[in-house]
Amino acid sequence: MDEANLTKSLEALAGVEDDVEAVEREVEILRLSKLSPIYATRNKAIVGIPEFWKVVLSQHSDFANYVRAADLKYVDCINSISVKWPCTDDTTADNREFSITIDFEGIEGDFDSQVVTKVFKIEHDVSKLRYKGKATEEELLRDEELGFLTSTPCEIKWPKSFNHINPGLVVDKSTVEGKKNYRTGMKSLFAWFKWTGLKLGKEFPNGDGLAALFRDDIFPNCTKYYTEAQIDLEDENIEEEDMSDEPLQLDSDFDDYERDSKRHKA
Amino acid sequence: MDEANLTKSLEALAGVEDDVEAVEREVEILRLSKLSPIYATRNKAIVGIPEFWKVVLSQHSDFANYVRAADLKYVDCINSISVKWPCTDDTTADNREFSITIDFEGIEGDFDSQVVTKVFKIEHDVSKLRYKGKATEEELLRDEELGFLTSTPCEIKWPKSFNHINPGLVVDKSTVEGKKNYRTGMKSLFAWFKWTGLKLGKEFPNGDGLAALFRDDIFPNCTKYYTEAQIDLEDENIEEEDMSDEPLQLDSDFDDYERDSKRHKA
Amino acid sequence: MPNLRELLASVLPELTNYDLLHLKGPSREVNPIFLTRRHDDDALSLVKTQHFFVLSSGNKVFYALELYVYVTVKNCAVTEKLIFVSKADTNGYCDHKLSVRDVTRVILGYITSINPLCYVKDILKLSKPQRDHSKVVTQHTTTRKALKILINRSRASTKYIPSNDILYQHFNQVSPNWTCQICLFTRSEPEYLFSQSSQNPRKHVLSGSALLSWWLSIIDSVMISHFESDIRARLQIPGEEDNATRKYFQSSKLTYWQVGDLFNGKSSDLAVFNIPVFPDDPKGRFLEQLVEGDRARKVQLNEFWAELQIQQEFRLGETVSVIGTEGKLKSSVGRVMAADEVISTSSRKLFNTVKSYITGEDYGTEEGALEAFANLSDFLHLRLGTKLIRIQGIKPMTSQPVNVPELKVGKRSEISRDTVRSLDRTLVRKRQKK
Repeated sequence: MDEANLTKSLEALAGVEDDVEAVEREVEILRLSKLSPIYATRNKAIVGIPEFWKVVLSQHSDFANYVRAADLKYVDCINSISVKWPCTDDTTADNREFSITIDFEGIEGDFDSQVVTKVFKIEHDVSKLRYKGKATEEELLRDEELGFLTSTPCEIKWPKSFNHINPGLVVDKSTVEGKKNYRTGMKSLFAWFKWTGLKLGKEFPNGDGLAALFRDDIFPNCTKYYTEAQIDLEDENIEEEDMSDEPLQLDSDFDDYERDSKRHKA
Repeated sequence: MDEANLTKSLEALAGVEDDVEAVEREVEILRLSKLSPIYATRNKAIVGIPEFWKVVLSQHSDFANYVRAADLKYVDCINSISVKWPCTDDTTADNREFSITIDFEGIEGDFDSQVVTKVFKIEHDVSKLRYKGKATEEELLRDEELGFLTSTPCEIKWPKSFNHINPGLVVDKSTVEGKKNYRTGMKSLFAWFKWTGLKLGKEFPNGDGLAALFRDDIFPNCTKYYTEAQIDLEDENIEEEDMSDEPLQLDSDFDDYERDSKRHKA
Repeated sequence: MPNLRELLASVLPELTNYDLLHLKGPSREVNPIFLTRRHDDDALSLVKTQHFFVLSSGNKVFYALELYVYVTVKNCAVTEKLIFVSKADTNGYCDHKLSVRDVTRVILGYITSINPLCYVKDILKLSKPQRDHSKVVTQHTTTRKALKILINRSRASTKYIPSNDILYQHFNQVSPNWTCQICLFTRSEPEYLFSQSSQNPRKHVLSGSALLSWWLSIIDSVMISHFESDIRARLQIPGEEDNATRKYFQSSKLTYWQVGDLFNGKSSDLAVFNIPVFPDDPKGRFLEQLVEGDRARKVQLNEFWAELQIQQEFRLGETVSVIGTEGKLKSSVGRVMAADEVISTSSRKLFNTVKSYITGEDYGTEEGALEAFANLSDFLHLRLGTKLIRIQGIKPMTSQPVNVPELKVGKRSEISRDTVRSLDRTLVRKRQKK
């Protein structure tokens, strides 16, 4: 009897999970549909603000961890970044699918101006993986169930200054030098545009992480990063973690919780 | 001319921020309105699952950091937890306001069974702060602008075993011992029910943090924590951070990016 | 053989009372701490076990020591037991004058004397068994799938009980030639296991060089009392002249000390194959950097030590050192851990929960030491149905003027804050809002 009750309760719980997911999906699609035109307006406003994206991407503390320092020269060429979600037009689309469009300004003699769109889709079929790297069977099962991010490789013209590490141009991959250059090039932001998500461990590292960073943080919060970069006193512009150089204060009062509140307060 | 253009662009950007906030608010209210009846169904299902909340709160690695170990005896008495948002009935309410209801089972001779509801509101008037602790003028200005979480102290009957640290019963606050007991009691989960958010540094530490933990994590994700606690091999039930016992590996293959992908992985 | 309680009682002042926590994590098979060239030594496994000791007095926590024991099993027999001393710390809240050096020496001696077979009785296997993922809940199982599995079990009124054989392996032989090693890295830091404790004016932090001498005397004494033959003892101070390093040996009773490391490499060998990587280990992190920088196949041992001192964690002017000793234990040594002198946790999660009551507290004032003790005792009582070990000191007090107690503080190896996550930061209690 108790067992039957437990079974029923667990089944009800499973039903609730489905319902919650459906609501989250529905609400997220609505949210993206309402935000898309606002983001479009924002993109137009950004055009009038000099070096907006250069400022944002320099201010963002995590972005630089994904690319090589040498890439920053070309990161500074970014005129605009734009994220779009197909579900805003087609509500049957997976709301986790999106595309990122980046508009690069050129550098005379080195780098072509270009507009590049990278499309990201959710894949459930793990048999499409060409390299499985270290993924375990369990991890693959989970990927199959939840879906995982993939992308079509997209064409981008590399800067000429990167010719020696451009994986498409490194011919002699058998020498130590060739190997090293190929590997170096694979870590460049430009290699990210070729990322597919289907060759685990063999392409731009953590390409889905960078995509998610654009989608969930850099693009939606760009205005926040831009204004943060304007903080007048330069030394106020530091991360929270570095702010722990506070002086020691002894509790002298009764029921004085200063120390605790310091410890617990954000 | 350029300056005028910049001004216009920045103004447009400010307008966009307002629009984004309005959408986020509207969507969040819709989301909570749709989830509330589902959560009510879930609460009914949970009744049929023995020790559901005990399992969830034991599994949750952060919850225990907010309370004292001695509280765990009474945490185990929790029959149900429920979060409600007034904005689901009244769309003019601030969607960040909520209430938490906890139903405690009693322990004969020690602890009364009781149902306690703690109501949280957003306050903008910093003049209501009775102690400002170490908060700087800037922080207060920010609180005033964004609003900060407050709560009405709510009645809860403490367990008898806590009489010596129950701040309401500690009479002799002038002795070292009395002081110590008072301060200890202030860290108990039971002191959280008295938390107001208006006496910075002088009440249950990080009371808003614990409220947010219930609202944003424990309550919405309780099923996830319940199932995680069911992992069959005990040693697999562990936070990701502790799983870093990976070996150093030299890349011997050409274009093998295993280690890099590990480094960048979230 | 005296038990742990008796050992500690002998070094704690008479008529004073203490409470000891000796926490031990599960023994797990782990990847090698030395990078091996692929596919050699298939018959070798390495078993890692974590110990955490906490000493309290007057309901205040005041001392903690963390160490790891690695047992190497080759062809089904134990060939090596390696003790890595990870961190030691005091916080200055002990009201009695006592020798932290003696406490540390006694605990290290105790761990040294434990029969390595104790660690290989129930080893969680490294490779997880093949399991039917439609029936088993693992860390990768989604909430939805886990519910489905639980529903099926509930319907059939069954429980899943994994067979011990597929999860654990066991060994019961020790090679007659087995050796014991002790390794540690010394570096003076204001605090490690007790955060904010440097704000306590009663806490005294040793200089890097005094700390090194402090540890050398402990290791020296453990070697003399427990080791019998084939003894090697090595000290490496990155960036220091050999002659200056040798000066540290002057007060040691052991005659075997030499400048160098324990790991047998010739100076022209590749560092990456000859330097072990321990938890929170700065030289290990440097090794990782070499691997990531594609230099692992180039850097030789002598270059490794030379470059190591340039690393941030080694360069701040304080003496840091790497100590390693090895030898065969006296045949009389070989204790089993008695059930009443250790709390064994079946999972790392539980181990970390208990440990976090100590390491997550704020020791800026005495209140932290009291609260940590209260939480520790309450948790052991409520969740594990056990308690701390009560010890009464029996060491005769020499007539010393009663003074503000000056504790010898064995501070160790905090990794540099800005480069690496500290082990204990992940465990901070009541942490700040995100």
